[in-house]
Amino acid sequence: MTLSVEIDSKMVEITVWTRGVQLAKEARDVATLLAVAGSSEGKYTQSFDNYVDLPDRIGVACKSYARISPEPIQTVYEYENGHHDVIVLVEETMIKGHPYLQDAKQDCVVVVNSARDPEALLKWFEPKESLPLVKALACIDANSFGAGVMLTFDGTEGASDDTKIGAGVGAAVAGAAAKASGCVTLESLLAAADNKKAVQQGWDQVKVLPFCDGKPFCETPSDPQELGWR
Amino acid sequence: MTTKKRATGLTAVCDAWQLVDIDVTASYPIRPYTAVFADLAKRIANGQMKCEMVFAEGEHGQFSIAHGASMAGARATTGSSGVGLTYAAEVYSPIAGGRCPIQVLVGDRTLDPPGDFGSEHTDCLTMRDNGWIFGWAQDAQEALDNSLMCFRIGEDPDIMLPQIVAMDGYFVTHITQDYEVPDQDLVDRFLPPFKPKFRLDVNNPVIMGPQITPEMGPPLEWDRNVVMQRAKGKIVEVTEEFGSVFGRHYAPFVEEYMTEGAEMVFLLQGAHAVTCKSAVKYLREAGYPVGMLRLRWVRPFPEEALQAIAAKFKVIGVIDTGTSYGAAGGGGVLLVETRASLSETPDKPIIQGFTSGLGGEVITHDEFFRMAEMMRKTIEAGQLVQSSTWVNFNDYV
Amino acid sequence: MPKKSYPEVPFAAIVPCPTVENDKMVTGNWRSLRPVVDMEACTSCKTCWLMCPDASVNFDEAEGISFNLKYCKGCGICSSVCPVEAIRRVPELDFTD
Amino acid sequence: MPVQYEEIKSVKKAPEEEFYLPGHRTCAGCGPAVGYRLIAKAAGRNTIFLGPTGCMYVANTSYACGPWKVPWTHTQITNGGAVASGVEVAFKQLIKKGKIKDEFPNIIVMAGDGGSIDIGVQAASALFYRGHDVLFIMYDNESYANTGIQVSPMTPYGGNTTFTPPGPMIPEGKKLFPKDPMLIFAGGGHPAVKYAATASIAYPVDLMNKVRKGLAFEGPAFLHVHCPCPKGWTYPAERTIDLAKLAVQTGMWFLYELEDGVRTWSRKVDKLRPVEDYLLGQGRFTHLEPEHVAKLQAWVNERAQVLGLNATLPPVR
Repeated sequence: MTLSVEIDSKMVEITVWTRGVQLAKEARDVATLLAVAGSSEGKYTQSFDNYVDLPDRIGVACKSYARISPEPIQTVYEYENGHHDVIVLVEETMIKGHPYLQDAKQDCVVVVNSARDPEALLKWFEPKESLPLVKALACIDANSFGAGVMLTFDGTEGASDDTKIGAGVGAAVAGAAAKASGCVTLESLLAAADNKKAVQQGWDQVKVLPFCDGKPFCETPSDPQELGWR
Repeated sequence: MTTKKRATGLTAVCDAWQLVDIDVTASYPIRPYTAVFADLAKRIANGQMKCEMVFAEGEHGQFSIAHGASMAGARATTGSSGVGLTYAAEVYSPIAGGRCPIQVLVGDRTLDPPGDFGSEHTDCLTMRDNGWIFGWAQDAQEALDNSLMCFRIGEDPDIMLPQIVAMDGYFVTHITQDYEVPDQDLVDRFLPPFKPKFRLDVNNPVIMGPQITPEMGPPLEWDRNVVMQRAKGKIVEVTEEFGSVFGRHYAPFVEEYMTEGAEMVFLLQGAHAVTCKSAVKYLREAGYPVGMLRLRWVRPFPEEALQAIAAKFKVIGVIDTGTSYGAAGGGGVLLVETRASLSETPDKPIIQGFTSGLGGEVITHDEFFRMAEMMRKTIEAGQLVQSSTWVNFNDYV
Repeated sequence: MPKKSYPEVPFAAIVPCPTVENDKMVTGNWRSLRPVVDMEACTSCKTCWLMCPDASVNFDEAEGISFNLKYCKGCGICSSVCPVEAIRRVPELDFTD
Repeated sequence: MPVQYEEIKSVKKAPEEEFYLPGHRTCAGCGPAVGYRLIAKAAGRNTIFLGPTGCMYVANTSYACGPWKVPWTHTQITNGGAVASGVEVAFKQLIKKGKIKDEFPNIIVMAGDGGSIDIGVQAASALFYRGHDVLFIMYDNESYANTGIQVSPMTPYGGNTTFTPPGPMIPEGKKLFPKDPMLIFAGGGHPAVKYAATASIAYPVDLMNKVRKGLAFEGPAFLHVHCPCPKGWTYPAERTIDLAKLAVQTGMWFLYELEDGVRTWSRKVDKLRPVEDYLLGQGRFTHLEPEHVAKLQAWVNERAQVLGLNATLPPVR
């Protein structure tokens, strides 16, 4: 038997996809920043690397997770996100050949670190049958904000991370993810990140392509908050 | 023609290994099991045995060499005692999980400190939970017979698990006893050649022991668990067949001695059962309604066999010749396992714990007498006077 | 919550060796830069073929060098060991396949 | 009498057949994977590999699969030498007894630096002492890489690992100098070892021939193979071969063979390049101060002299 209860029904699950080693720190930073920002807003949060993807290898797909909930989190030790509200791809080619839309929630938002137009990325979405779940695709060219990629083993394998959080491309990606999804406010994110300028740029310059029934709208609204997401 | 022989339990197991034509074995000296390899080396030197005896760099190496040999398709053995057995701790699980049916001879010994050569069951019992079939022999004959039975059980295609043939250090490893060495014909009839399910073979290449994902772990562990349970049936079958082939009949799991009309019984394993039987005879004459149960296997633990007979008795006095510091009940592993086995048995007897024979000391007749008197007091009180007693330390008679 | 399901795991997790490729670990989607060979410049020295950690550079006497994109992780070793710089690395999203 | 083996003459003449196939979870640009492929190629079909725990176990066999066309088994990181000994004696005995019809195979242990010279040293030494007909290969990526880059005895002086982070109190990161496995295993202390060599993935033909030579020798042989690790050493993946070559050019790696204790240099080196050329571009050395670089240079120069390399050495500044 099982109890028909909803567990963590209000929890927002953010899944950040990255390439092992090269961009692991940046993905972890995105998750950490969003969780820290959420905490400062009085919410309950968690963030961690997906243990099953470890040890990470250069180039392999890896995930970092953040969870933000207005209520205490019950599934503290469910070590993989199973219902993604926000899907972040820290490197643009992740969009090709990875099942990031699997287990996505209805009205999820996909955020990609790419200089390309969102429309140009649509054809790669995987798996295709999950497209109707997507509420918006957002692109941010985080690499162009002068935020250097941080290469460090700090924070891997459960160690503490004494390297600056949000000094690399992760800061701009987090800014873009926050704006496109509304999961945290700009103010709390700015307070959390080391490179505040990059957060601001990510927030300001994210290109959001809203979806309806699995197809993109023709026009991009000036303010993505109008999407009414949460 | 069986041959009658007078030698120690170590030589008896060496006889078994010769009869089953082991291919590879690995030696390392530690008292008291060492002499099996002195015997074996002589037999190799004089051409009696054709097997490769590798001088291992330690017990970890011994077990690993046997593991490698088994993966290559050889019938492989090794042996150890005391801290040697715990030094090899890492590789028990890989061997059992890799389903390599190697055989390990154990002449048990106390764990350090202090450096005590004496017999104790703690060393081997510390390693009990990895999926090895094992039990204690009470004498040289049973050591030889258990070795043969273990090969047959462990190498069965439905089982494929490693085995430990344990015997009490000094008592069985060093005191010569009369026993029979069976005929080669009979052994060949009883034990077919070892046929591994998979081996390292360039014509049928396989990958052994790959890394797995978390969800592959539970099914593999479930499998090991199922096989360990299945081994109980195999033990019954093989013990019976052993009796019909060799004419020596063992109880598959629990030997009963003078349990007819007994209200209280000692429950123990290994060599001390020999003295215990003698003590029981004297106690019976003195009017104590006492008998003895002897465990032949500790893994798999014969809970069903105990459950089937337990209700006959008012008290079972479990004698642990080993320690499990801080264990429930204040006794050793056998006490915990016996209580767990009988916890749901209707009309179960009171289960009383004794710790005795530590550090290689013999359990004397007098100690058995005192344990019997403590059990009598339990019957009289209708309940335990104390959960367990370290004989000579906190006796209450 | 659906009951957890477990895969069939073979005896002691022993699996047969692959014969051509290990298709249980396809790594082509690790690649962010794709190697592209300039056949004009290529001298067929086979250095890239021999140095590929993923055995994903194919060589054929008639066809010359080609890449096994099902497994190529895009590490770029082939490009860096090429003595005549005949192998370029092109962003993966520039390709439609 | 020199040992007979089929020599590989050039890159072009390298055997076509692959025994280390595409499809494994090693890093993009993994040096040990390059090594594995070359070694498997050279060894050929009649080969059994033993893989002590390390990257070349975990990354290659993720998950419940592996890239080898020939038999492979895991061993613990501790016991590659011991399990290989068991495999070897089993084959000899089973063949002698007629229980199997196999041709005696090439038995190769592919152990990392930890599984060879650190936690695996006891089993390896015992294998060499007992003279088993096994080729023990130490693929050296100079750290415990599988667990996320921790210091090993082979991590160079000054190497930054997660266990040797540089800081004001320990500016150089790793303070210790590495072990010398060639001396330990093949420096005369294991008389059964008649052949040992160092090799590098940057010199693939040399490496493959050393594999064949090691296998051709009766009894144990030892091969110490330098395999740069882009993750652990922190450099762009495409530079793996480049760095392996630089290591040889700077004397951070020496290429030689020991046959019956006699040293033969595998490449003629007239002049060593300064160690800086090797250190630059590796993230693990970026924190080093000139005094630390000088210490490394002095160490290289001393080793070159002790080993008898006849080459011009860079000045120690």
